[in-house]
Amino acid sequence: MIKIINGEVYDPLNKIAGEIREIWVEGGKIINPPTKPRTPVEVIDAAGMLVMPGGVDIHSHIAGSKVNAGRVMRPEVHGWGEGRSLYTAEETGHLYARMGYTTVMEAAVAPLKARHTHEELNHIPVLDKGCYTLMGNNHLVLDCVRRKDLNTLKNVVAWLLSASRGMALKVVNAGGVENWKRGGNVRSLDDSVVEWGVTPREIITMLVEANEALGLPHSVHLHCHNLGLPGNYRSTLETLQALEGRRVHLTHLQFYSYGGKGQADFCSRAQEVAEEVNAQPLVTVDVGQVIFGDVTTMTADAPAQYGLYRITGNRWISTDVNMESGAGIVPLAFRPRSPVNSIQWAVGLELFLLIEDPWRVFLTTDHPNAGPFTMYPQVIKLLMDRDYREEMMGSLHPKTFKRTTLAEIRREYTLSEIAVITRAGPARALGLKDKGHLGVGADADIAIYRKGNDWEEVFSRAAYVLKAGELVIKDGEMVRGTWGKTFRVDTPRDPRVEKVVKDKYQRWGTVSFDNYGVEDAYLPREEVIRCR
Amino acid sequence: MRVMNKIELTLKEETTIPLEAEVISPDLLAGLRHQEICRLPVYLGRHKARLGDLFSIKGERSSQIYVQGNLSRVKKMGWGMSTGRLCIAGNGGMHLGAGMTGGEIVVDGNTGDWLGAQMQGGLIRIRGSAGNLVGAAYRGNHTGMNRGLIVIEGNAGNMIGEHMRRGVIVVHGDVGDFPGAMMRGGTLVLAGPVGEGPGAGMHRGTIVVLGPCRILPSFKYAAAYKPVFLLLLYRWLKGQGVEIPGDKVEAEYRRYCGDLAETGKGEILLWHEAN
Amino acid sequence: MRVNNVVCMFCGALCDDLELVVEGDRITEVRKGCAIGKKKFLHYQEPVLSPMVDGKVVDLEEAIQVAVDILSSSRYPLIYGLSSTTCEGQVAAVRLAKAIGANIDSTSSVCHGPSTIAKQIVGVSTATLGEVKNRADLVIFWGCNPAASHPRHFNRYSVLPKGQFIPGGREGRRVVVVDVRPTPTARIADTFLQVTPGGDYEALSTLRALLKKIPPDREEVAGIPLARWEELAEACKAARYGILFFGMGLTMSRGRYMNVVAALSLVRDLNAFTRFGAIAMRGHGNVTGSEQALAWTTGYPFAVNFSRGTPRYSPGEFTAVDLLARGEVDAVLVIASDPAAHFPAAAVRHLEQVPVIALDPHPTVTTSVAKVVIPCAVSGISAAGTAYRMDGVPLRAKKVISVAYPSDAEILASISEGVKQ
Amino acid sequence: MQVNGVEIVDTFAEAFPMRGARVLVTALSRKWALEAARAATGFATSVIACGCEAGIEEETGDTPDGRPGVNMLFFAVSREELEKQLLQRIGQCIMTAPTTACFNNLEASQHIRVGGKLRYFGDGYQGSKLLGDRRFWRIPVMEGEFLLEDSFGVQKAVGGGNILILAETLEVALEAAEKAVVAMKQVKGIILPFPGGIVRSGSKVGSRYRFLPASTNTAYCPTLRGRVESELPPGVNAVLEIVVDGLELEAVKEAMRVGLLAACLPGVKSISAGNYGGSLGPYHLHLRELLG
Repeated sequence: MIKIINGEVYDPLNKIAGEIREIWVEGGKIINPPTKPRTPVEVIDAAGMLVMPGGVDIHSHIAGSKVNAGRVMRPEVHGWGEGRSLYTAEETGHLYARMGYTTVMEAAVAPLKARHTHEELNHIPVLDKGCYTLMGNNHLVLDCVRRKDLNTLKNVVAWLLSASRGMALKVVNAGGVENWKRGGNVRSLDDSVVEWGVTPREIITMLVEANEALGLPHSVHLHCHNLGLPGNYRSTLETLQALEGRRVHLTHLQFYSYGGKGQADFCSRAQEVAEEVNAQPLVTVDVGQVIFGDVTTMTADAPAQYGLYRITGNRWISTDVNMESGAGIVPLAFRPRSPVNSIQWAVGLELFLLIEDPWRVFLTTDHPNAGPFTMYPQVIKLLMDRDYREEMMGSLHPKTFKRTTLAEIRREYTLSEIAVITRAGPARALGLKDKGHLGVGADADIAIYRKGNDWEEVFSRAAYVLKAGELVIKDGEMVRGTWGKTFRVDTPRDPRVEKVVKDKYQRWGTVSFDNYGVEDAYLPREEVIRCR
Repeated sequence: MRVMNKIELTLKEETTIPLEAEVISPDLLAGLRHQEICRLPVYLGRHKARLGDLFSIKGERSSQIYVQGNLSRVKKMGWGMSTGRLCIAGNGGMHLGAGMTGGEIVVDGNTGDWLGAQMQGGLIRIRGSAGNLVGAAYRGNHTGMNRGLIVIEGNAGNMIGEHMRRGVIVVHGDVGDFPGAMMRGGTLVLAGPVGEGPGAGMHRGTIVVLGPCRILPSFKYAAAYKPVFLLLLYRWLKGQGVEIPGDKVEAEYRRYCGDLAETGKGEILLWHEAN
Repeated sequence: MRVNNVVCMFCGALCDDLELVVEGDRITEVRKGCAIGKKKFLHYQEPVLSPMVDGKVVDLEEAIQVAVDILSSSRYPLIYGLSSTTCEGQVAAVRLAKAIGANIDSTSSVCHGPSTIAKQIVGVSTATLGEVKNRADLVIFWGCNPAASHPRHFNRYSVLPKGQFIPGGREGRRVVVVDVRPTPTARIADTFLQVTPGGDYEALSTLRALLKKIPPDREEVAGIPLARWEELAEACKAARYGILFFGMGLTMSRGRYMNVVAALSLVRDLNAFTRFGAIAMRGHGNVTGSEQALAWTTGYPFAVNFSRGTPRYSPGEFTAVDLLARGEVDAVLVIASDPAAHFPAAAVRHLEQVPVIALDPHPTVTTSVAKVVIPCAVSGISAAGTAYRMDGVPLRAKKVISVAYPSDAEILASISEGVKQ
Repeated sequence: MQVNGVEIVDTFAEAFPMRGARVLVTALSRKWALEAARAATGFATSVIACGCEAGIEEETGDTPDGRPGVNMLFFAVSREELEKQLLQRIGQCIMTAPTTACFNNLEASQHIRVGGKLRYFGDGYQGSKLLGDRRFWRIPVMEGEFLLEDSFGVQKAVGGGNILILAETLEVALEAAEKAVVAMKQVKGIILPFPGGIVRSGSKVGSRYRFLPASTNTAYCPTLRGRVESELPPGVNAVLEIVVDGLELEAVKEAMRVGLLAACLPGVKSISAGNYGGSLGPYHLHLRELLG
């Protein structure tokens, strides 16, 4: 039994903002203060410290085939020294934990390679995790969309989530990756997907309908088309309008809020995008904040990555995954002296600051795409400390401030708002009821930070981190290795869907249908979220 | 206190287990007293040891370092050095002078792979032969040697100057396959016979070939001429103590452009009598 | 009892549709597998080895203890092999390597290590084998011979199957084979180009120049008339979806990783015209998995050294063949491979001089020179676990029968425990 | 004060700061190095209308490529102007001349980029080479390659050193000036920018025309004696001037000194120097002190 005393507690879900509260922990959960403790009480004195729920990352690339392919391709960035952007499974767990993060979602998994993702997730210490199943280019999905068969689609989604042991439904460049396998892409919601006669609009809207009909805890996690292209704010707005106010999560929105036609007139349209998000109360987003330095871009949006390779001439990995998906990896450097890069940096901050409801905008860097997750504390400082923000703006390309509104924004985040965008908000959006807060019954994932003047320092190394009630980090150092659990959803489905699926896999797949789904052996510590 | 003008290190016992001794570098030793030098950490296989355990050491506080013994298993000497002089009486191991930015390394014998890898300045002179990947980039990097001069009086292995960006490498003896592979710039002077595929995948840079060699099909013959640049280069080399035989100085060279599978901005200058 | 959909871990094609008939602890029948797979399932199902130290039979605990002693007193140990074990075994090997500050390397260093180095220079455009089946209308086999090494490859993935967008199957594809000799694979080719030994780099680089419309000034490249290379370059550009399978004919011949750099660059360049991918024809059952497991545990794919605590990567320096040939290591733990049979003479000589611990289910040349022999269960027969197909698709290999000996993973965990004490 | 019976006027030459560069041109033969050098330093007598003042300093065998070479000095009023002039002159006169190469031959803390800009003539086919700390460009041309150093050292220099030879006759004045030129050319680090080193049309600051900033030096024009306030002693019927620019003040002084001594021939009445009353330049080179 552990008692945390004297700390300033920030628990936005329970409307606690900086009050000194006691928190009691037993059996991995937060409990009511006992009248008479049955077991010895370990006391953590958090005087002069901030007590928050453990951090929850809604979108990061930490495990699986493309993360590993990135590691293999770039031996130069995970040695020692500057510019690290890729970590081993073990480092991933430790580095997240020392920042007080305890739950992280791997954001893209092709079902065919889901076994790989789970195998790696099992080697990440401390963290609870889950993964999102890619469906926007899946042939089973495209087939249902073509036939406008929502009922089968629901069952297919449920089956894919089960087979891949996924946590949520992910869509990446719906239809675009399928077209890429013929050398193309999609540029608008109404472009045609070759051979299928469907459009991205139909794929996205039907998948959102299916997701909601199934009552999945998280909304569709949507990576739109035209990633990173000038002028793409139009397709972002178009996508939001097409969904007519339904629940959806737009991921790394920063990469979709650009104006202009090319490099020369590249500019921010974060204001328009933020307004649309503000107007649609069921929409949540994460930002994908750019961090200056060396990164490794990796996404299932394979055609976008080919474009990036053509621009940079850097190494390029592309993998087509049959019937399901693709992936691309390209190393990249974000430079403060580059006008485009510094505008991208500013766009991310604009979104944070212009989207009014912190419960709907979450802190991510789309690790390791826009920056490594280890830089979250710097982003927190940028949001909380306007002087620091302006100091950093001073080092950027001067064009940045003519083409963004960042310089005019005075808002600073409060600690409560930071607690929302880094834990309470993502947990709520994921439907993780026991995460992101410190109410009785919540998982005892608790981050305790020593107060200080420099917010980056404060959030870089937690003074204490409890994971499932166990002390894992003390003064920023690992004191105990633990293994977290894997979340997955389970939703009822018509058993007849298996026949449909099996038939397709036997014809067009290359592994036996029985060997396709991820076995229970790969989820030794799972928590199943049951729907309906 | 008597200040000696050099530090002498003698390997006590030859080792088959690799010894990693990046501390043998003028930058570090120049400021240290004898006792401190003896206590510097080295790694013998998986065990940490002290420099004094493996070497008998004379002298202190000097940037002139003399190392003796068969050091072919001693890796990383002169790693990143920026100043001073490191003389090796014998063979040197892998990664010698890798990443160095200045100063001079002289080796009487042979050295291992990765000599002067990612070097950024200074001079390395090898009386014997060197291994593979001289002046190359470490895996995953796209910039190898980026300034400085490496002179090898004996032979050199495969892939010398791989991903080289700037600087000059001169090899008097034979070289192995793919010298100047994926070069981004800089100059290789190969005085002896050359293995397969010189300049494979090169983007820019110059490979001067004085011995026999086969040119890849993705290089195209341009012209026979007397490049003024070579006169300049050879004279500059002479100033660094590197002699190129007179018949190759005032001579005609055949220029091949390549690698045309890449940008085609590189060149091989082949001495007209070489083939 | 029948067991269906069994994964065959004997080659990188990882066929997963085998049907076994198991009677008690014996496999009595194998259906659907190729001849090699069938033979191996029947032949290797039980270890014929006993735990041995210095040629004398001992009990398992003693063999493990001697292994622990050797590794504990070693100053520069090497852990090598990994390609025929499961990822669980590979991860356990990495844990041991970390615990004892060892070098760890896989058979990649004598097969597709150069391919990985090339990936680190160029990247790679690739695809799963299902894309080959469903889309590839041009299939090139370069320096590989799946007809002999991956007997069901043609059937399941690359040549014969009817694909989603290749309804005609074999008729819908053009098959090109490039090799230095007319292999059995060449016999099924529509076009066979017999290149001169050592001519691969020239040929690939010529194709790249041809894509840029810069024909070389010669009539023949690598022993083939230029016109035929021109024809191949045009065919590549005209394909809807092309695939280049490459094997040890590229990676282990003169030029090594430069050959693969040229191949991967060619494939990358072709994406300016059409879609094109490359797939390394990985040989051993889970050699792909060794690259994966090492990458997520150490960050590096092979040739990793832990002698200073943190993992370091340097092919040529920490690769098994080189460590042995230079005579640097003083103890070797071999898992699921047979270096004494396959390594160059200089490396084998050193292997014979240092204490070798061999984990293997069956006798090999290596077990015959080993000081300590520890028999283990056979991955994919008597031990379950993950294996990665040559295209990176992971599958779960089954345990279909029980044997007396533990899996590689369990033995390695015991040794790790031992050295920690 | 007199030298060989020639009066040395107690006055001073008023020199002013310029920016100078030393450029070395080499070629296959002496002939082509000289051709190129002459062209590059042509039409460079006065910054008033030529943009720069330039001349051949010396021929040399000590060149980076071992071929015959010619050192040239270039002087302009600012670094920017010097850069413009070098770009034009090297581009038009040296790059164009067969077999030449062109090197910086002045160690200095400041540099101007010449090769770094002229390289674009190579239309993307140029290549750069770094040897030690020096960067060179190889620009493909029809006869092979033009090798050109990336940047050239620039230092503060001195322009406008001069002597005026006041003689009884034009013949004497010319002979004295020619002798002075021969002597002065032995000094390193200077050039005499005018044709043959000699200028007859000395100038003063200003004119009666608004558009003209300089005009003929009326005080020294013998034909105007009587119409203007003349500086010419009686018996002087011809005046010639030698202008000297140098990289260092000392070299200018030395050149003036040897020139002055060599010019003291019979028939020369006096040696003077041009100045503007001390208001234009910071360097006052007193003739008598030079001999001092």
